[in-house]
Amino acid sequence: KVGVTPGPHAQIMEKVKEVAATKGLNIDILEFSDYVVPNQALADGELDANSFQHKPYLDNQVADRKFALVDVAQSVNFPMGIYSKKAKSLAELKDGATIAIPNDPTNGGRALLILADQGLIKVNAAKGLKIGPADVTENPKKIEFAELDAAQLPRSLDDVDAAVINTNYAMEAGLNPKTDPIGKEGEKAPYINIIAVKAKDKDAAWVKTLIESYHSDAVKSFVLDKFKGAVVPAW
Amino acid sequence: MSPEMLFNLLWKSLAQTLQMVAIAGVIGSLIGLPIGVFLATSGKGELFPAPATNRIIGLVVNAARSTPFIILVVAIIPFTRFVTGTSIGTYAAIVPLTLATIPFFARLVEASIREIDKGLIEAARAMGATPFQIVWKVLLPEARPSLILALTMTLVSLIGYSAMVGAVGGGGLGDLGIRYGYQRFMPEVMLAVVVVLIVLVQAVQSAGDLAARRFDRRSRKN
Amino acid sequence: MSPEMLFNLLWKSLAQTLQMVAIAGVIGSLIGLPIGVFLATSGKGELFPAPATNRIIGLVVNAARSTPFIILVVAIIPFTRFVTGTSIGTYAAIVPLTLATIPFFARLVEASIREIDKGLIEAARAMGATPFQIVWKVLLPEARPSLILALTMTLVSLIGYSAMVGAVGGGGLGDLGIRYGYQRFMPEVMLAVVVVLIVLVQAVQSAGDLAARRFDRRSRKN
Amino acid sequence: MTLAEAAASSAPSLQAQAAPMVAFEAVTKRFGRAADEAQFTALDGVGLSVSRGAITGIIGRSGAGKSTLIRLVNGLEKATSGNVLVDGVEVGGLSETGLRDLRRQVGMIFQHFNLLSSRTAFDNVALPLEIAGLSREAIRQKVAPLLDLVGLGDKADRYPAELSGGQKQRVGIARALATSPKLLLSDEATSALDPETTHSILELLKRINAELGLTVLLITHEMEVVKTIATDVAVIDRGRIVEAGRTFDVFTLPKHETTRALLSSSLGVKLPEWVRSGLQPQPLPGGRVMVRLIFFGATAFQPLTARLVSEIGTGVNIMAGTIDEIAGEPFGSLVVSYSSDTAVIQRAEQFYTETGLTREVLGYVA
Amino acid sequence: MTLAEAAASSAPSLQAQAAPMVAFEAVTKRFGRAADEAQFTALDGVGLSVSRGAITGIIGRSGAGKSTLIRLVNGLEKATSGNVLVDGVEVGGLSETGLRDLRRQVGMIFQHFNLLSSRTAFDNVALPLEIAGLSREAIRQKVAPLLDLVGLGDKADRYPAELSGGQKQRVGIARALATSPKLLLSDEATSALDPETTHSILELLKRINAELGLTVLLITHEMEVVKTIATDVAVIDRGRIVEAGRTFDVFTLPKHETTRALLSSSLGVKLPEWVRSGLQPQPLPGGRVMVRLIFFGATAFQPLTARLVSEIGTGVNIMAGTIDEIAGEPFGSLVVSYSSDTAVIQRAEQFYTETGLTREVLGYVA
Ligand SMILES: Nc1ncnc2c1ncn2[C@@H]1O[C@H](COP(=O)(O)OP(=O)(O)OP(=O)(O)O)[C@@H](O)[C@H]1O
Ligand SMILES: Nc1ncnc2c1ncn2[C@@H]1O[C@H](COP(=O)(O)OP(=O)(O)OP(=O)(O)O)[C@@H](O)[C@H]1O
Ligand SMILES: [Mg+2]
Ligand SMILES: [Mg+2]
Repeated sequence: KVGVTPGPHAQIMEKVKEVAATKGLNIDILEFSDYVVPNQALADGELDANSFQHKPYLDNQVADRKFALVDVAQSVNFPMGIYSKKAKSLAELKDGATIAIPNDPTNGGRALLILADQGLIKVNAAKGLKIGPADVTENPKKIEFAELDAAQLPRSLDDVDAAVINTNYAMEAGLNPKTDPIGKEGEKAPYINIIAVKAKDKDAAWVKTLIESYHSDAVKSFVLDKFKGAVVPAW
Repeated sequence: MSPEMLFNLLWKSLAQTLQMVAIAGVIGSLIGLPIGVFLATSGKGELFPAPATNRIIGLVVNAARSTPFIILVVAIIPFTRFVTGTSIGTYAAIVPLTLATIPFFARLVEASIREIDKGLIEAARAMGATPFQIVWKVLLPEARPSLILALTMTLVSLIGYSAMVGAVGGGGLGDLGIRYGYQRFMPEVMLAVVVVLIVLVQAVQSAGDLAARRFDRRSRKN
Repeated sequence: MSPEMLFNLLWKSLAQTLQMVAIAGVIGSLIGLPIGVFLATSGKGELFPAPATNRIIGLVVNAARSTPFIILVVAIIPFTRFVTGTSIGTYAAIVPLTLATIPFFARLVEASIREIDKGLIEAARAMGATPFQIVWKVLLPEARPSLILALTMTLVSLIGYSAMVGAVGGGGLGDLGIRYGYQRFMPEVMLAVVVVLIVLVQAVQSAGDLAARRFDRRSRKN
Repeated sequence: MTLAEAAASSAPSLQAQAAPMVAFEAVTKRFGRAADEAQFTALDGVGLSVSRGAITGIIGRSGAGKSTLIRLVNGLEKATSGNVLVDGVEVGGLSETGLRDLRRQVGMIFQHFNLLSSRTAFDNVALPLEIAGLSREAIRQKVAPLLDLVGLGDKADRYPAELSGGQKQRVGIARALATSPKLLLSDEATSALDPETTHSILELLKRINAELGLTVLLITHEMEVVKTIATDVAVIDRGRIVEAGRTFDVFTLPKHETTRALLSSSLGVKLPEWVRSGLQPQPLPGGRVMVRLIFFGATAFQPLTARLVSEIGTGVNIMAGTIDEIAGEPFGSLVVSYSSDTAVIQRAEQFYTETGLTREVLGYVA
Repeated sequence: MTLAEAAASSAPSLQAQAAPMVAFEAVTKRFGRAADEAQFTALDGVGLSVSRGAITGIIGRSGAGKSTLIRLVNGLEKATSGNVLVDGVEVGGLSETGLRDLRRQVGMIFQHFNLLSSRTAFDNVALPLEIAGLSREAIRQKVAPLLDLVGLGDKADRYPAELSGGQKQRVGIARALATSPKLLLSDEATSALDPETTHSILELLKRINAELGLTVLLITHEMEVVKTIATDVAVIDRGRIVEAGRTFDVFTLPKHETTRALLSSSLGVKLPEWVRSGLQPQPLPGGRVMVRLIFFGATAFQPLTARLVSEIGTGVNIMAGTIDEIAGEPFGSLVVSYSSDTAVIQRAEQFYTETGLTREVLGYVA
């Protein structure tokens, strides 16, 4: 049983399932439209693995909720980009501009870090990745943050000056992740998604098969073909 | 997405929705009914006064109604696992749905029961009816049309609520619409889901209206 | 989180919730009321029969009620932008909230109006009252206690719904609880939010109960 | 004759004569769906015409169709077949607007009051005036005196739940009269009232009838009420009008079985149960005959008694006698018994013929 | 005397004598909150005792407090002060369970019927039996004949909305009798019924009273009903019992103003309005006095008339006379007028004293 979130994670896992089947591993996919429940369910033994989060988020959850979970493999990366319908570049952003960011804690923090990377703001480094608008220490342009549902971001472009959007949502909303963004996430970003399992299952045989299936060429070509760069295989 | 796949998805989700709504609806209203009746009849100076208990139950009902659904879902995970053996999937989703149905239906029942002509309760009391008999033989039958409408209202709301159980992998039509239509930007799925939902809700509503009318003996006159 | 920060957050969210609930509640029920009255009175053989229109309005109401809230939010973005100039933020959230309130309240109003003694409508008709006068002078005043309870029910449900407007940055208590308390795992925030919500709902409910009782002139007898 | 049984088929001829306020023409009313086995015929070919300015009592057994009948007049019930004309206008053919105009001129007192629980006594009476669009001030000036008239001046601010049954009924009466209707439909308006209050309400109706020409259609179970106030009366039995005419005529000489049954306890002279139960339908040898005599006009029965005794002989026993008044007309009735001997009976009959006295043989006793 | 005005303060002494079925002891009932200005005193120090097996009529003006009074008996209303004893038990002091036991032995007919709209006529009558826990079969065997008795055998499957006012009332009557209660509280049970149906219902009550010793407390506005069925009567006026006693006594010689007012239209002999209105309180020179004579027993008034004429002279004019029956006891009444000359009046008075006749001066005419 593998827990995923709706969208690319689910779609990729469906492909993985096909591959795994040929290797004698049956995968049961469960979709959760929530970021907490899949870890909880995994820790409780109701799932055997999940694939929806990146490493920093897992670490965070493990620290907060004392889950005995470990990551066993990297899966894919969802680069984020800054999009705008009003400004051609970041420099064009006016003082007091509104920027929309995702309202889930990891993507929200990630978006802020991107903005910090681009020099628009400074954030409290001590807080690491788990930051929110409240942790912005310097905001020379007096930017306002609008925290929205990740899938809602592309839909809000008419109402904000810019939005930090996960590439998959941007693409599915008809944006071009190659040409449209006025700012992109640095390559070094640590937000590569992972496959997590219970600590005790770390070395189980089925985990190996799962990873093999995930890291297969069939899946890779599916990802590249399907998401055209919005989702990048991390292997 | 191929029409066939869409159809399969719709079919499966419809089945899940029906399952969730039916089970949560039945259990939730069976539990909500007595609570609603109690709320309506146990106030000060009412049929069987127990103002303190009334206040407490009212508070619990309000508490259950105030808690955002998703928080409720997570808060009761241990309970859900105790009941269904798991905390994820369609069955598990039924538990928080039922828990959300209970206070909702209870409040509607309360309002229905309050509308009953006090003279009828008095007549039953004058016959020496026990509070239980009054509930069973007077309040519930007399409020039947209005209770049926309350149940209809609850089922429709439940269909709406069931769209939120995606958090625990409950599935169902609403979740399908959100996952595909909203998050994957597939308007055709969204549309298909909404159409099926409208048909479903319309069916529930029509059945409810019809039943309510059938049981309404108060038509005319003098 | 420092208590002071928590307090500020709570305060701001409470203000947002109150704003959303108040505006959506007032506008939604003002529009829902006539729709509900119409649904209750325009059936076949009713006060002012218009079965076709009745069917259509009923369908629209059902459609609005069937659509999962988040899908509704997305579907009406253009309309929201037209009304409030933006599709995000607290004000923008009020539009879908209002739209969700209308059919909900309308159905409750319909049920309330249906409960009114037919003899009273007949008496008014015998006086030569126009349908409008019947609604205004008989149906609404006679249903007042029950309408107040319906409004209470609607406001409480609205508070629940308002937890879902985080998607469009609406803010409010429910969203605060979900984002900080739940997703960022701050149990103290969650608890604080739930407590404030319970107090809020309890206040609405008590006020509603009290008002309903105050306006109920049907107490005893004979 | 102010009230006539308009024959089910030949009704139109009547209309031309008098333009009655209300006319029923071959009206049938069935309840239940047409296809239904359980369909019930509440009114069956009713023909009846109510004159302008008349007070017409409608009497009949419980369930006979009285309420149904008057509910047809203001269109609360639709006739299954036949016509109901009010002021010459077919009610069934009226549009909603037309019906509304009609109804504003027709007051109705309901058997079950139908007061709004959310309005005080005052506001309940004010309702039809509000509907008619009167100003606040005008309403106050109409309602207050009306409440006083029905004896509820001190209960103006009370809600129906705080009123006794009779008080509620009086609010209903005041409400029906508030708009000064030209026609009043009254369904057992005094059944919950004590005799004294009933009397004052009837006086009120009589006065309005006399002063403003109000036409009243009045259902009641109290024959006393009919006698006091009704100029005409119609008797309905199982959905049919079985007798109709001037109250005086119907009450003094009821023709139909049902009328007699209804009147039996309230005819001018009552015989106690123990006398009535001893009556036999056939003469008994050596027994006596019991006869009720009716004479009209405002005279005491003394002279009649004297003459009767002198005609028939001292064997005459006077059982009871009284002078009564029906719809304002006095009449006397006298119950006497005398030998059922053929000779005696012949003498008596001759006396009746000579004097034009109406006599009814009640029965025979030993 | 089967019914007594238990003085507000000295009631206890009565209890010892007879163990009445119902006893009110200085009962006061106020509506509205104690602190409230608008508080209304519906009953004010009522003392009354109802004997076992008696049928007691309660009469009074609309709003006098009748309904409130009988609602105290089965605890639907709580007395503000004073005691209500049923079968020796203080109702106000009963627990819910005790009250329930009491109520199962007390039937009640409501002024407004209070039928369940969701139950057919049959099922409405069955309700108290279901509550008493009878089996389905036993219920059927009780309900069907009861419905027949009240003339609704063919309406068993109808819902209240499909019944006429009187039919609903009869369902209420059948329902109250279903459990064969030992005490029946009846609030205007026949007000919506025609005289004939009323008569049959009263006969039914009388029979149950005679056969099973049912005690009946009966509110009515129809004096005819009281006369026919009530052994005792209590008159209530503005919350106080102003007169109580055997029906025959109260009706033949009413003492209180209110009683007279209520009875005026239904006393044995009625004078037409035109006679009554001409009556003056003071003798007129050369005028006449009008007197009502009451004599008891089952005799015709013939001999009396003859003797009266021979005593007073031919100037006696007999206005009306009848033989009536109150609670089964016959009595005659005769209205006569004669010269208001002192000599004539003296002769007449002497005659009354000798013969023990009761006379009431109605007034004087020219
Ligand atoms: N809840 C109440 N609040 C205030 N006053 C009340 C209330 N209930 C009854 N009353 C008053 O008490 C008085 C007695 O009422 P009750 O119903 O006993 O009268 P009743 O004798 O039965 O009259 P009726 O013959 O008209 O039925 C009335 O004047 C009524 O207005
Ligand atoms: N909706 C209905 N469905 C079936 N039968 C009905 C309906 N309404 C009335 N009836 C029947 O029609 C008959 C006449 O009813 P209606 O109310 O006119 O009687 P009524 O003469 O006013 O009697 P009452 O004096 O008892 O009020 C009754 O036998 C009643 O049962
Ligand atoms: Mg009727
Ligand atoms: Mg009463």
